[in-house]
Amino acid sequence: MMIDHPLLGLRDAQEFTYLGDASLIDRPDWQAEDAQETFHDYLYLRENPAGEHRELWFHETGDRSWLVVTRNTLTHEITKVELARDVARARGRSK
Amino acid sequence: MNQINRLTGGQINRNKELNFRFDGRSFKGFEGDTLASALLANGERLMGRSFKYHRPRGVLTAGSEEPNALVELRQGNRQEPNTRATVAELFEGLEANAQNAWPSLRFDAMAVNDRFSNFLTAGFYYKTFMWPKPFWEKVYEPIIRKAAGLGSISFEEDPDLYDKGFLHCDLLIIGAGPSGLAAALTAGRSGARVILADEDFRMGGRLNAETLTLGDASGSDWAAEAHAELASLDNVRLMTRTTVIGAFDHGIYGAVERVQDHLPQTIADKPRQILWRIYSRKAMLCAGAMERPIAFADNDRPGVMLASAVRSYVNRWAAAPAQEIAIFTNNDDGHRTAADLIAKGVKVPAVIDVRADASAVVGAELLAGAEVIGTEGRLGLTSVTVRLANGQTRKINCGALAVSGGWNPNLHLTCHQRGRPQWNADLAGFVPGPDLPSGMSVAGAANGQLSTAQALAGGAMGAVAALNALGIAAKPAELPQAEDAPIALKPFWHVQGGKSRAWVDQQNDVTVKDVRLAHQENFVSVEHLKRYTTLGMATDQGKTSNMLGLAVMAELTGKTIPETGTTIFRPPYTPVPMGTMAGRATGKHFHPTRKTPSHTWAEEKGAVFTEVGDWLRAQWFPRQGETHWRQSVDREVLQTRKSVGVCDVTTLGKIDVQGKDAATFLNKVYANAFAKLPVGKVRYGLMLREDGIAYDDGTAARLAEDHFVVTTTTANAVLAYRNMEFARQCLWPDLDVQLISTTEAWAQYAVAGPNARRLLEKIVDADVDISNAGFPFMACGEITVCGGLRARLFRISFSGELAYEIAVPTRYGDGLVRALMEAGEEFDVTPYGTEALGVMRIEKGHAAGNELNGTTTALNLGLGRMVSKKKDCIGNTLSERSGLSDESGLRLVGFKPIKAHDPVTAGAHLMNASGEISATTDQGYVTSACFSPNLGCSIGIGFLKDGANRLGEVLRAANPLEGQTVEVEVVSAHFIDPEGERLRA
Amino acid sequence: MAYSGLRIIKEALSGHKGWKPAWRDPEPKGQYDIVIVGGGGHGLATAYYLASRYQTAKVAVLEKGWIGGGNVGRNTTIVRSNYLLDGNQSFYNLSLRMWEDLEQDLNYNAMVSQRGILNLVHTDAQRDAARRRGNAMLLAGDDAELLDTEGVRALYPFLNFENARFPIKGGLLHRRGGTVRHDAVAWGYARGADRRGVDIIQNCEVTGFRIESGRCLGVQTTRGFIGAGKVGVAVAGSSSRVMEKAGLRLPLESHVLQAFVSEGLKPVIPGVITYGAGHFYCSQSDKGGLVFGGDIDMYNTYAQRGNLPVVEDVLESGISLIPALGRVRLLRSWGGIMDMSMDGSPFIDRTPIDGLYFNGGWCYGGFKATPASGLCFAHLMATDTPHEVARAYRLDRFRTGHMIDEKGQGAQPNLH
Amino acid sequence: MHNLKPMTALGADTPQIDQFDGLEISERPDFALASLSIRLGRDVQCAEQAKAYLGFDLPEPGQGHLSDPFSCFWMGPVQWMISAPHDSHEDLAVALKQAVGDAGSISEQTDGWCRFDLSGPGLTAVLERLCNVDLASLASGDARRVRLEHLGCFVWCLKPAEAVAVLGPRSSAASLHHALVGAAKSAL
Repeated sequence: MMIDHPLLGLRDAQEFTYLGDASLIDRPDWQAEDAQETFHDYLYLRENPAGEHRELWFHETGDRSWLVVTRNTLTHEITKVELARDVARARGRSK
Repeated sequence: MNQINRLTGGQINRNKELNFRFDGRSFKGFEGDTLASALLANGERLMGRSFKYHRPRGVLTAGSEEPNALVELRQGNRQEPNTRATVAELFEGLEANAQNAWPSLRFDAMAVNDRFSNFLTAGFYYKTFMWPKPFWEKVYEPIIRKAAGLGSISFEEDPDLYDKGFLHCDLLIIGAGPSGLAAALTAGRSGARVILADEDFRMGGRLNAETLTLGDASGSDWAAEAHAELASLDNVRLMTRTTVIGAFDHGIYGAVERVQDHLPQTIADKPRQILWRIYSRKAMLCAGAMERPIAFADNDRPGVMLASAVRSYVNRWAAAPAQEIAIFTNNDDGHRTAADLIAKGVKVPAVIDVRADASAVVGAELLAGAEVIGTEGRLGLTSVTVRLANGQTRKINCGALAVSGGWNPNLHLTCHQRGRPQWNADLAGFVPGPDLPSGMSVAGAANGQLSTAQALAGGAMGAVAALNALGIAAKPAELPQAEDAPIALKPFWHVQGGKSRAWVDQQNDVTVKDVRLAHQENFVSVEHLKRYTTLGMATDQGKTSNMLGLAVMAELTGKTIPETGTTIFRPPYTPVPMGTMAGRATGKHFHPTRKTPSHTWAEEKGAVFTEVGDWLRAQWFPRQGETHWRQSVDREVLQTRKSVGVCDVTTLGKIDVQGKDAATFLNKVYANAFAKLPVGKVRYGLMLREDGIAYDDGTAARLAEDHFVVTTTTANAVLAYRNMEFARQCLWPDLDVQLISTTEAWAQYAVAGPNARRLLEKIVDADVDISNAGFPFMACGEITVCGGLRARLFRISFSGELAYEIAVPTRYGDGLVRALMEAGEEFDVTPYGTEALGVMRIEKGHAAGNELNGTTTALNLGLGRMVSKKKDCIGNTLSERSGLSDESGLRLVGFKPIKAHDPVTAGAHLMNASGEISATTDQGYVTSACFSPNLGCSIGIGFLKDGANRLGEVLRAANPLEGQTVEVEVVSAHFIDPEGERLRA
Repeated sequence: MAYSGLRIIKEALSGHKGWKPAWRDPEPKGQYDIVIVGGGGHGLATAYYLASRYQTAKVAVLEKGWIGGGNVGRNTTIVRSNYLLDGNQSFYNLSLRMWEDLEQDLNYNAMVSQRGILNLVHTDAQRDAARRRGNAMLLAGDDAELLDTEGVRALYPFLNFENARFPIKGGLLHRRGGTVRHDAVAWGYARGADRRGVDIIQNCEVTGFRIESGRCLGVQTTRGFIGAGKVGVAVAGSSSRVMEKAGLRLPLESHVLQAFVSEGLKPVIPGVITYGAGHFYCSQSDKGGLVFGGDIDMYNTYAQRGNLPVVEDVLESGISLIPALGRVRLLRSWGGIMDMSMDGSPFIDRTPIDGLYFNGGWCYGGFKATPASGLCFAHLMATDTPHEVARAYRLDRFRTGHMIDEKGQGAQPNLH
Repeated sequence: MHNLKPMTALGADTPQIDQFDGLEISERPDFALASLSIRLGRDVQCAEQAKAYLGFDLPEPGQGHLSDPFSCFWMGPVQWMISAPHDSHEDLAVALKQAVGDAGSISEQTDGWCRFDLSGPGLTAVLERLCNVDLASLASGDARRVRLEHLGCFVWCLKPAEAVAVLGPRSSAASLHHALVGAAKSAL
């Protein structure tokens, strides 16, 4: 597979380490009443769609960026690649 | 007997005669021959035996799709089973043997199976061999396994090298037949980066095998000219002997180049083959088509061949399969064969054409509307029996029968990403479907464009389209006049009502009868058919048989072929040596070897090394007279605890953490608190996974307000760094933190023992105060040593002794260890390896990899209090789940044998002092154990249910695996200096 | 009709006219007591045991394609019971014992071949772990032997002992482990179930569940609605897709595991061997092909195909372990979609919806579990109580922190 | 001056040089390295201070800069590797830190890496047997992080199509060197 790195262009997926569902960015609030429940769902009940999937890849033997890759799990077609840090900020993870 | 069937002409070099041996007999051939063509030229039709019935077999094809002519090529450690004689290039001294035949190819005892074929029908083995029960493994299976299989291996290590490589191009063209060459000329002239790959050693594809002309040149001459022009363009890379084996995601193709298989001897340091990974922006599949056979009674005799193969042998290799060759066809292609044979002076006794309206053939008798219903000849064809249109039968003498059942496009690579082919009625075959791998287009015969003119045009236009899509201007190469015959074919698959078996899959001995039985037993889905009968499962992957099988099944179900199913293919296109897929990363070079800064010095000292991940670390340093490793290790431990020892701990991961939020950040990735760690201090830290399980521990040293150096375990250096980057980029993206690994940049040594300080005082520069007051336990600092060299000093201890870790830039690591040893002489300093390190940490009750095994929590490790509940950190929430916070759960404790000489063994399971020893009574397990020279007995640490409350209890450590059960006392895991006075000394 | 050597002779002499279909192709009925979704090994086994051991009258197996086309038809055929943790031991112990009696039970030769499985160790820490595992196996009533280097050499003299990056320091031998002819397992169970009245319905895809007031009443399919007292889902890699139709999310991901077969060879590998320093395990089929595999491709996928890096990784390991295979040719590769769970262990459990049951999360260990999985799932559905050896396989175990994590990798499915 | 003798990554006193028909592979211990990362929100200030010290702008992603005494290549988002002659700049990290102050984070990387320079007409043929970098696409100074011999290495273009520096993890220098030499023997 080839991943179109936002900064470096097409890179071989072999340079990356796969983590999975991009919703792992949305780490819950540890002080919430139902923290155990929300952390359970956050960690264990991940998206596993047959189709478009937003997922985290780490450019480990590359520039060490975490990326959010939108990829179709039926065809492997990649339609979008973002820097995970930007996504995290967009999802309100800034301090 | 020398090349009795060699004809005139052909693309062989008659000035270069080559000697070779097959099945123990000597022959001669010419440069440019394949093993198959040379054998045919010598009048040899028998080349192999079939898998199941051991039927005599000759070549069916002239290419890589060959199911029958499989041989063992070369000898000794280069012996190569299942090599297709049809693609093995002849070289001087080539030696090949028949396989799956005993005692000899001509007389094969196992051919007796053929007599019992009626009992050995499809899937018979599923219905028997069940009684008596033990007999399957003991009797039946060994016999079956011995009989099964094809070639054999030498069991010696393959001496050859295999390379990997990476290529980049705008357009990859797969196949150098008419369409591929036209595409390459078009793209090459446009200036695009082009790769043209073909599995043959001569480019041109069918152009080399046919007598067709392109313009006023012969097909092969035109191909040679095209090749020459392409070779002159440096934007075009020509790759002959290169098979594109697979189409992978996003334009990546795998290709195998056979660099030296055609050479008598391999050249030193050069690879036998190269696995290329080709990164293409666009790709064109121009792989042509394969002719398919027709099934009829005894259609598997040596001499029964595909018509196109007969033309290849006669035209390209000037080798006649026989003196008299009859033809059996359902299309005009068969007639072309007759013309070529006659032109070469080969006698054609008859053209048997199933089409009643077939047009006459010049120079040969046409039997229109006739069918072949049988063949004769034990080791080779002598005659065929024909049922004429009028129902009469006639015997026709011939040494070969050229069979043409139509053509199947070579669409294999279009299926590698699960693309589905489409039915094309004109060809009565499958053509590539719409769901091609992204970036791929198909041209020429592979796309159902069977005439030469169509192939040329398809290639040129295809290249233009592909390049234009890339924004590269291109215009189609001007193309010569070429044959443009329409497809004239009557779908015809197998001759009905033949008396004996008609073969569908020749290698696996699957006959029409077997397909019938599969249907009768409801194995009608194509996949069931394949799996039940093994149709298409042979080394040719059904290239010549799948369609036929489908067609027969379709007849039986009354459905159309496309309704019955499609044939879909998976990589590799043709079988690939496992060594080629492995490349160079094998043996000693399977993984890179990481050496510590003291490696050279340790070698001088005669150290014994051990693998720790990819690192090589000194395990112990034997001294004169020490005959057993325990002597060395015990000495290293005792000497260190008595005086001082030095150990290379460079392998620990080191991560530089900087930024004004560095402390806040560490507070989140460590379970324990770091915010208030003063500058100049080190703190032990425990890292949890988000699921609350402890996964790594180490230290963090605060060199400045905004600068920490974090250490991880050797094993988790990469993982911890990755997780910290995840936390930094994805969880807390606006903390001011910067990370970078410095593991390799610093050589780090532990200096441990009562005399550690006195030793170091001789190394660190005068202005550095390392007195207990000036540099107390858990202090750290950036200092200078040996007269001004920048260094880092940490007062931390894994051994439990007064200890420091000292780091200098790696290039000085060798110098430093020598300096430490020299300075330590007066204290009788000892280097110690990983064994002594392990012993001392077990004596001290420190957890390591065996304890941090991915299933244990801080609570289990006895570090429950470390997990701060006052802050958010990775893992703390889920660590509180009931299943992980059981107060009477596993706890880390120590074990001492009741009988001093009993061994405590890692991996033993803990059982109560009395009662049953079983999984249900399991109390825990020993994780680490060693002989403690300080306690004079074997000790261990491990996890015990409610361990904290069971100190003093006597248990049994059960190790049935090695037949030992020993009584142990539960003790604190801190065997030595539990109050930690030594490390603060 | 019963299969036997005599029968074969009789048929051979009478033109094989007597062989009956191995299973019927019935039209789906409107209502069944129990409907099993998924005609793979586990689904067919469940149906077989429901009919043979739990006397369930009306059972149907619904398969979207052809039976045995899932992982039971695309695996490396290994059976074993070499587990470490409580939750798994007794289950796989039962499964292996069931394999040992399977052929006589089914009257179908699935070629259960206990050729022995050898897990190599290359470091002291690996040996410690192997010892703990081996002892766990013995304590649970399975077999295990700890071999040293010479013990390994005696069994596999052609391994790389001299020139290895990671020397072989021994291995854990599990003699009762081995291989089984995978397709035959599906066919044997299908035939056995069919003979006991189970309707096996191929080309029948489940498109939805009819759920009313918290109870599952049946399934919508491409061949119409089929009512059921109880519905059991055993669809491996498709688990998330199917259960999603019932509004359920599962703690698992779908990943592709590639497997490989070489050209046919005269006998090379006597048993099953797994490399401890890389991703490679290998056995040899009765037909002569080396059957081998390694690690999954690491990314979520439903495409039954993999990519080059994993192939290269597997072969690097393979040739490093067995240098004599260098000139042997890789013939074919394929991919199966694995239902990789969050702790590497499976689920056999009720769901929050009455009458809807789930069997999945088998990762790439589903094949060896087939008999016990079928029996335990049948037991659960027939009695509404978990089978005693499958109690730990609960869907809610992550809520309570009762993971069954043999590899200690945590909530990272692609690492199990 | 301290009294410790340095050792090359290949474990010798002097750097290794290998000659092939069309390629020279030379070990280069004579460079000091330091990483520079811009602190959060300090981009402008840090870039300016770095430029003041280095004499050139910090390069764009994937690119680099070659000059005397300082050269540089982009390593990752807001992170660069700075290189300078070891003899004159052994304390590069310290000097850089003084230059950028608290606007940037500096880490000494000198001995984290071993460096082999490959130069000669045979470069393309050798490199294509080693890693997936498309040499034709590299301009002077460009750097790519690649997998080479299973190692994360930088391929740093010193002269388009003719010369590159390969930086790999120092502890694996022998393995990396073996791979480079093996590829050269194989391809040339």
